[in-house]
Amino acid sequence: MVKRLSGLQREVLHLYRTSIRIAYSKPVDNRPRFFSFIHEEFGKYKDLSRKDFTTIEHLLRVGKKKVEMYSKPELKNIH
Amino acid sequence: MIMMNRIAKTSVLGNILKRGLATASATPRLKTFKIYRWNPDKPAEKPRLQSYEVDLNDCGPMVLDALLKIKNEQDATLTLRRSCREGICGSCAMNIGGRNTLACLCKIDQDNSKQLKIYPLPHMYIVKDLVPDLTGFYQQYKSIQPYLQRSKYPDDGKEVLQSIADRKKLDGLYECILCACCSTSCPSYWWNQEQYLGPAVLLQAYRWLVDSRDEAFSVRKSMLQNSMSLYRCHTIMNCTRTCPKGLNPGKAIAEIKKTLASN
Amino acid sequence: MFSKSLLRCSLNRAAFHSSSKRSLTIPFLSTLPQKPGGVTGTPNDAYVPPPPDKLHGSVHWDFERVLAVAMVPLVTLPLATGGSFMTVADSLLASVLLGHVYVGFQSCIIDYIPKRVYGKNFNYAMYLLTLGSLISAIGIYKLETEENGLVGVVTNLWTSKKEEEKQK
Amino acid sequence: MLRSIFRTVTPVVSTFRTASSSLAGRRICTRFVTPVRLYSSESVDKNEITTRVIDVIKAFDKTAASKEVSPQTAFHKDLGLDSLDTVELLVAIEEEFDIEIPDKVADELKSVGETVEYIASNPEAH
Repeated sequence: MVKRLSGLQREVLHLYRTSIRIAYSKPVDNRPRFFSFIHEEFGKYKDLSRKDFTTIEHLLRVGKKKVEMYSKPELKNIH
Repeated sequence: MIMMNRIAKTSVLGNILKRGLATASATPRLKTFKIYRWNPDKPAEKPRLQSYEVDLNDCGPMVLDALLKIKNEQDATLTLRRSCREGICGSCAMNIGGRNTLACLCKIDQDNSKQLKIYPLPHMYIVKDLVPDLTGFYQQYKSIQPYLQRSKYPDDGKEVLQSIADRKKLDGLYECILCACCSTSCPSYWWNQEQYLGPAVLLQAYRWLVDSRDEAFSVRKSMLQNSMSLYRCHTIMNCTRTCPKGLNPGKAIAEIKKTLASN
Repeated sequence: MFSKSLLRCSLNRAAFHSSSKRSLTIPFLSTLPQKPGGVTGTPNDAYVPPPPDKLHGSVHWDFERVLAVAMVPLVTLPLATGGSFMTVADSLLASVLLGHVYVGFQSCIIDYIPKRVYGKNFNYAMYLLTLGSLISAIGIYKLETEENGLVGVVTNLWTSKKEEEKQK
Repeated sequence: MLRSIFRTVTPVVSTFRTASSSLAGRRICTRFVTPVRLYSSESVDKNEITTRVIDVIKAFDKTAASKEVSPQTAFHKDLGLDSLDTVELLVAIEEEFDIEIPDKVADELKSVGETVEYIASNPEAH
């Protein structure tokens, strides 16, 4: 049952973890918005093939840049 | 006199008519352009080459004209950078027919039996279609401090003077428009673009190094003193060969190496 | 050559373009995580070059050139004299050639197994190169003291081939 | 939405639980008065950790609330969480105990018991 995660999968999980942590760093009232935004963003590509490395890598790159942007403390809410 | 005038008029009119008819009746010369397409909004779709047919009779002479014609008339989603359309802004740098050049300075090969392939600058991350991400390139340009540095400026508040001979040294350097054609054609830059500065930026580094008005040369020299920034140049000379402005970055890099070697 | 290499690259383009550097790295060597998109920050953040180090900068380059220039007379002399060559000059040729090859391989390693991407593997490659060079140095010593030198070996190869042909 | 409400409620709930689970009365009093963060030096009791972890899990959107959660419960097998949900749940637990579980450890945590075990071994948890 215990499947070893591939490097890329671990990177995706890491990205998800950092984004959730960033959501927790925002004001309590606005957190649900951040959560649903994260769920939506990751949910978009749920059906992506595990072997589609180039796309996953691209999405990771874009994701990291977005995380960088959303992690700024001045950013308190999204709609 | 009147007769003469009339004859001249009719012949001119006839000429215009004839030419107009000729262009209208001539068979369209359709040339196929194969253009690299990739849409970041649909990342699961792989990049592809899309074919467009353009009538050369009804199109300007340069590749940029054809690209804009395609964008205007056939496919508005085609994305490219362009600004001045006369080779001075460096926005429309792309890989046309296997050569990095400016689309606005590259003539279309009038042989319409051949296809023309257009790609973005090689080995760069792509933003969309023909638009590469040049962030790293600009960061490197900033790192060489491309501005005049000196402790004293003339008391009269006018320009810093230099001799004609000193000014001559800047010819072939100051014309660079930073289009990134040379850097992205350099194999060394392909492998190590995070650390190797690349021909365009090194040409600029040399431009400030030889400027007689600049006083920061020791700082400028010492920041190139490592194995990555400058010495990844192996005089492959793709840079000089591809430069759309006819400059010689390869020579500038060699000159930097000479100045560094002799101190 | 240039247009060819570019053409080849453009043919491969579809395969690697939106992929990261991973498809361009050596498959069996482990790599370090890279910056997303090759850069961090905006175009207004200047790139920070490595600290100045003359030994790896201009001094290294001078050394390369000196070795390369020294090769010219050392190679032309035995060619001109037709094989008879002093031991001193011969050992000089062998060691300068070794240095030249060492510097060349070093450049290849910095280019293709950069520390930025491969981390430890870069060091291992350098150790391997140094080890190989040391073994070669011992080989050169033996060649010069016990046999008739580098030029001698080359002349032997040359003549023995000719003899074989004659025998045929 | 529901979750965030739950989250604000949990500290109170957990303090009541500890009260019922026969802990020193004095400690509970201080807990009511002072914010939770203050006594980081004391290591937290394992039973208490378990109850608090289970509370977080119950508050989590995607778990079937009706299901019984015990230390033996596995995130994937029993709760039907996928890998992303597990990550989210672990971050929620991190928030609850004010710690940061390193990636390597977090990827290996598969059940409630293992998580409690890790938190108990972490001196910074409170």
